[in-house]
Amino acid sequence: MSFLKPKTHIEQGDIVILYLSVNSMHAIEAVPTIVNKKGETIAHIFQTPYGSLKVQSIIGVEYGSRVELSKGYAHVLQPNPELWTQTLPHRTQIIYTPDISMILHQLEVRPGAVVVESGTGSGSLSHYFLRALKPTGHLHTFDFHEARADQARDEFKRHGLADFVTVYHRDVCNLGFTSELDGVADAVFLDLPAPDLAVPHAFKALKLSGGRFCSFSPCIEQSQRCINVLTKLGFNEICSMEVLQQESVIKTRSFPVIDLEFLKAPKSSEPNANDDSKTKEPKELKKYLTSSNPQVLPGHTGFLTFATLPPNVPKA
Amino acid sequence: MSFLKPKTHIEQGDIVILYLSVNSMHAIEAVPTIVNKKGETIAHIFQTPYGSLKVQSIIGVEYGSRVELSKGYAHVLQPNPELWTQTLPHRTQIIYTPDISMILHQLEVRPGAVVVESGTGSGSLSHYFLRALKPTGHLHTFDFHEARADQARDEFKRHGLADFVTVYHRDVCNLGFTSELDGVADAVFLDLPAPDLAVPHAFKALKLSGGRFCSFSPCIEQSQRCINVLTKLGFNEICSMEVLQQESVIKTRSFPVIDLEFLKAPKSSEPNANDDSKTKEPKELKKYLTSSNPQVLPGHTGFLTFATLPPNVPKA
Amino acid sequence: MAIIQLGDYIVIQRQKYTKLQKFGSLDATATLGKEHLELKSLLDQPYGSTFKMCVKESKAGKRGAQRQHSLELCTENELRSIRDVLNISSSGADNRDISDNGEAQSLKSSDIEQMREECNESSKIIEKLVENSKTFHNRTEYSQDKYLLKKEKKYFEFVQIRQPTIRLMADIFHRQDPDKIMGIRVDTLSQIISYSGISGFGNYLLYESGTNGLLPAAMLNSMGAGTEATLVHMHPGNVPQKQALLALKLPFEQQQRCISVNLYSVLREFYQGDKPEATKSSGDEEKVEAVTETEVTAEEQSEGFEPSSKKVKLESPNSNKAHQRWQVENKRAAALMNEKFDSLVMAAKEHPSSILQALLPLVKPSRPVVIFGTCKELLQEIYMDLKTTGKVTNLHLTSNWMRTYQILPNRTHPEVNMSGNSGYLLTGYTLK
Amino acid sequence: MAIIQLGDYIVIQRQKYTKLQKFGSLDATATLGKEHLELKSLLDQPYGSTFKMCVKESKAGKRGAQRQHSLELCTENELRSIRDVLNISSSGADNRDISDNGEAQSLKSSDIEQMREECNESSKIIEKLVENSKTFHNRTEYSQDKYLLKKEKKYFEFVQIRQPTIRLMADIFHRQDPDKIMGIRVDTLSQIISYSGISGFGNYLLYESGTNGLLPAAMLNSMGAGTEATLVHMHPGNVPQKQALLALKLPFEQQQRCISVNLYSVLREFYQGDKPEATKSSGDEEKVEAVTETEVTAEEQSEGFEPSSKKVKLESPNSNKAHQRWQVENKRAAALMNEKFDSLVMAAKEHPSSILQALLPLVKPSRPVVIFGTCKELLQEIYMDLKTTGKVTNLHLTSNWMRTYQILPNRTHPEVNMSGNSGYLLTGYTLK
Repeated sequence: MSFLKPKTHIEQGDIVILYLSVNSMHAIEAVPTIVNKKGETIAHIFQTPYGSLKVQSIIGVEYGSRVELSKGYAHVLQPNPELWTQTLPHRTQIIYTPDISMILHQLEVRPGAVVVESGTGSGSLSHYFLRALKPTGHLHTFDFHEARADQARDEFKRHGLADFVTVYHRDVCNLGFTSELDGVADAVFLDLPAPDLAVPHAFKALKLSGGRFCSFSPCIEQSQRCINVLTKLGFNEICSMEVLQQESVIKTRSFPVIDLEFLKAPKSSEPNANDDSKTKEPKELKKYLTSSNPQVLPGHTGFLTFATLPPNVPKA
Repeated sequence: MSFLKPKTHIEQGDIVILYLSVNSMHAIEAVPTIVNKKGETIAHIFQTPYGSLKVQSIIGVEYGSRVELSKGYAHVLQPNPELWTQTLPHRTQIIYTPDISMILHQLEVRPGAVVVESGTGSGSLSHYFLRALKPTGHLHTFDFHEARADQARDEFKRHGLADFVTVYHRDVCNLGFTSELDGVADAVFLDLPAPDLAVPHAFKALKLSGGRFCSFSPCIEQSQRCINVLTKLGFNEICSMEVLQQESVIKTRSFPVIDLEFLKAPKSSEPNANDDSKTKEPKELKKYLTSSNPQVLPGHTGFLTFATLPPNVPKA
Repeated sequence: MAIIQLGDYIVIQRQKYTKLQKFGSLDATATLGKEHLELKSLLDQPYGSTFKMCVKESKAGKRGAQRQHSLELCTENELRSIRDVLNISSSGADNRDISDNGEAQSLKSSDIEQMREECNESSKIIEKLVENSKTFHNRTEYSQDKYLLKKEKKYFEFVQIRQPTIRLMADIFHRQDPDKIMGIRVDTLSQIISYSGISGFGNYLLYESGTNGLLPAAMLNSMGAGTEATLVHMHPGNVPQKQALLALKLPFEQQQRCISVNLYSVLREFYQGDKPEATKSSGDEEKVEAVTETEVTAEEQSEGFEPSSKKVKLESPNSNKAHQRWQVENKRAAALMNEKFDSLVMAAKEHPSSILQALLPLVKPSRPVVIFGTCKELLQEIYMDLKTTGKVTNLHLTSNWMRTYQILPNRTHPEVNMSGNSGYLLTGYTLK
Repeated sequence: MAIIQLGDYIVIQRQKYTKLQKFGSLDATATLGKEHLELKSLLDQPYGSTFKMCVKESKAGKRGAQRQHSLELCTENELRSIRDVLNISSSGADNRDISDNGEAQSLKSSDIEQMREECNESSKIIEKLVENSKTFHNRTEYSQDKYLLKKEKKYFEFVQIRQPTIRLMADIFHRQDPDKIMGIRVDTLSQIISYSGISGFGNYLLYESGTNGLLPAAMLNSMGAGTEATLVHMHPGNVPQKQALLALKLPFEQQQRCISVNLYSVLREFYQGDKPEATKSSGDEEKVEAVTETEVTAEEQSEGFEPSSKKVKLESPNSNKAHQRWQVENKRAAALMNEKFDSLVMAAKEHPSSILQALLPLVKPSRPVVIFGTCKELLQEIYMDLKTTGKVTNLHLTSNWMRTYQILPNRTHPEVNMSGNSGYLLTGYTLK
């Protein structure tokens, strides 16, 4: 239930982020026991490179606390959509915070908004939509893969978000977003292999007073076809972009400063104190606080295509 | 004649770069007189924001020298392809050093290489090809615009490069690179609205022992069609990329450091020396040597598509 | 659809150009380049409406004519593609035979100026220009389109009136003068909202030294109407910049949940407020003027230093008498500071270290901290400091690369220019 | 086409993987992952030829079988698309019904391993894998392609032998270990060549503290065969790194125009060489070993400090007797230093300031200076120094963003990963 609002202490059933390092975080469920493959109920022990954690021990602990592991320690953090996208079980390729942030901003999602999303996928974006629109809005999220829809529905429930979301198992390209959703949406988001097929359904789902549209697609041809349909249906403010986040690697670097001046003077002129003293002198080092890019950066996530459905476009 | 090789002093007829500042450079011809619009021969005076330059005065001066203007000074630099691309008369959109450098590298142009280029355009890339392939190679450059071809031919002559280049006025998409060039090229470069139409001609022009190919195009569809034809004709190592150069703006910035600690102590406890002294104290400033991007960066120049024609591909 | 009312901020859009404007009175005019628009006919029309600019008079100005227009509500049918109207058919295959010698247009500029005064419709003006162009029909279709777009932009006679949103204002502010919003680009703004976790639940702390109100407005927008979230908005000046906040026209209860306070003043209240202390309510506190909700421009916010108390004492001699609005706000803020916050956002023009040192203890454990800055070197230093003290974990210093694309049939490519600076974000989570 | 000869460096290419290898003797083998290739059949074949890997024996190793292969020259006809051979037709519309439970392949890994030893042809192995996959025919065409590419990569049995060029080596070095070439990425390398103006005319000065020979090789390559250009290549170690230079197999006259000298030694020669001085040819100079043209690995180059003279004295007691190769090279270099250079390129692992101070006076006026560095902060400092002294103008500090694209029908997008570091270039022109 730890996704609903900020809370201070871990309660049983919370999802908790066990933070070991920037590159090692795990989402664990704060339950004292689990059922193993043989069907036996056993104590919930979580293994980490720094030793094991008896999960029961963290229940009641304050979020942000340090917890001891058998060979080290970790911190327990309250989950939120950012930490969740970094730890969630991947059922599909997911969208990350930089793109998601732009999607929320461009779709103008705020408390009270009604958002239609397809597909649900691993639910990373859904969690963001839910944070942004609760407690007064609603998310309608669709996936054509039945198991994924079921998993997502279950997850939202365990996260305390069930009141604000409806999960549908449905092929929206062919069947649309159900007629109940005609004209209810402030915003529609598509992450589909053929977004152009779903644009007419998005058009129907948006309010008569207008709304915002977004499609995320890895390939430029998907955006091209999508824009083609958007234009025909009377969308405007059509805009495509990509957002790539770069992380800076910060470290202190030292550089030897070499002396070349002494070469101008003949050695013989300083018979004693020359060479040996030079080589024995400690190397002069200059220190710099530096930042640089990591060796590998994300070069592409997807193209974001945004559009506005203006008010009062007749929906035939 | 100042493009052939490094030289130390300005001779009559040289193109000279008059360097005023990073954003203000001019290519001028070192001739004492010019003919004005009325057909009269007059002294060659060059006007700058820092006053005028009597061009005769720079003849015989060493490159790199400071020359006086009536209201300031400038430096005279020997031109080279980098400075030339920044000062040349634009007859078309031109390609700049970052893309050009990649083109030369990928086309493996070195002295002795035979290169076929279309279109000549403003000749910015041609100057780079010529620097890289002279004194033992040759550039065949084509433009479908007659005036541009003539201007380029004249320019190469005045720049002392005529021995290494042949300029053609020809529509290569429809007519090809002339049969004399069949099988002579180490590398072919295309900058055309429809590069796919010229790829079969590039195929013919390349040596039987193979060679490298490059097409520069602003739009992705041009690259897509080009790659389609390249693949059909048996080219391999097909690779598309973009290169964007970012300049760093370097400056020293100062930041006020504000004191908030004093707010913890009640004012009354230090009746005399408190507020007035605070406000009279010089603000503490911390200085940083910083670098940042300029507000606007080049976001796109073009897509570079490279390919290899492997050896011994039968040319039908 | 909401209705345009007096006192509203409105967004005026002419093609891709947008502008934020206060519709303060019935004689208000808006200026778009050389065009001056009388706004009175907007009253009581729905947001989203399009109006036609009708020339009323034209005065010679330094850089060409300045025109005064009235606005007439128009129908969707009036908005149609210039290309359809002109019905251009013949186009050359490429531009090989075109030499641009500046003599392609046979109309003189005085002719064009006169036509413009006589004729309201850009399509007619453009039609004339095309008729009188010697080269238009030899240009490629692409080149014709470019020409028409350029001319359309110049002569386009319609404006749309839209209701301000964070999205529209972020674009306007960044385009007009990024410095006035500390260079916070749209991608960065969107990430500040994400990383700080602003939502309908929780109490949030913001320090900003001047973003035209964009940052508090974006946060308040994400907190939502009718929710329990509260924002303490600290600023270094006498009065907070609130333009974007006012433009959102939020419900009163929501506005009330933005507590704007002076950094120095509220810290003193927080550190010393509950102590019985003789000099407390006299002396230095009055220097902060009451927060007014009238329009505040960027210039009114001072430079990040506590204003000297002397001057203000002269200005407000009666300040001892009653609790002023700013005192009430300080007390509300201090109460929340004692409870601690669910997130901290900072966007300082000053060196952020001492401010962070003062505000970080006010954040609960396991809560996000987001520090925006334009100077990477400063944030590197703070990164190292925080890493050393271990008070904040999961530290990341990031910036963004954002490119927009032109996607058109056979002409798809990234836009030729892009914004070079997104600013930098230092993010992390507090520990117990 | 050139012929593969003993002693050559060769580039071995297996699909997209490339490797630089010395073909030093007839029993030389090359290692590509778990595959060991006997090179002897390459002798006297033309560069560009493709060879088939034929398994000779297979040994169990720690991480699976290690296989020894002989190479057989093969014809173009043997190289054909795996897809054509397998002739796949049925593919699903999307992956909705595929659940990846790891049981899709019914062949065991031991079956596959055995098949591999018995069968040279990857197409046959893949055919079997496809036959025994339960899900292959339900996958989308895209997904099938991905599967085939992955398998093809694993079992592909052809290698092509190519002649090393700067382009191929720059790719190999950067992919294998960017640190060994100081992180000089291909775009940056190409720009170093442009900005420094290297061509068939002029005398050039390079200081580099270790790029596996890539930087001097690229410069020499651009200087060309049979031209008058000369390069003085200064390095901080006992012997220069020359691998890339040797791999190019340049004509002798061209190799002679690369004068590789130790930085300290040549500066002493330059400062003091013409003075009649008793101790000159004895003492510290001998420490630098003769430059040998055998293979030099990165490790052999020392850390950027003048080696102590004592050790070397013991090693070369007879060094007074004759002018050694390094002394001749120092004299040739010093003569050029007196004439001054047409350009300066630096790529230092050390702090570049003192080196620049020593080398900048050796450059003629109006000539390019190009300083490569991996640390922006250092170059910023030099930028400011040069700006202040005014010795170099038109200063620019740049870096690059380079993205490669996947361009395929309906699947066009930038590659998902890109290299994050291009390094930085500080460029400018000397003034008189």
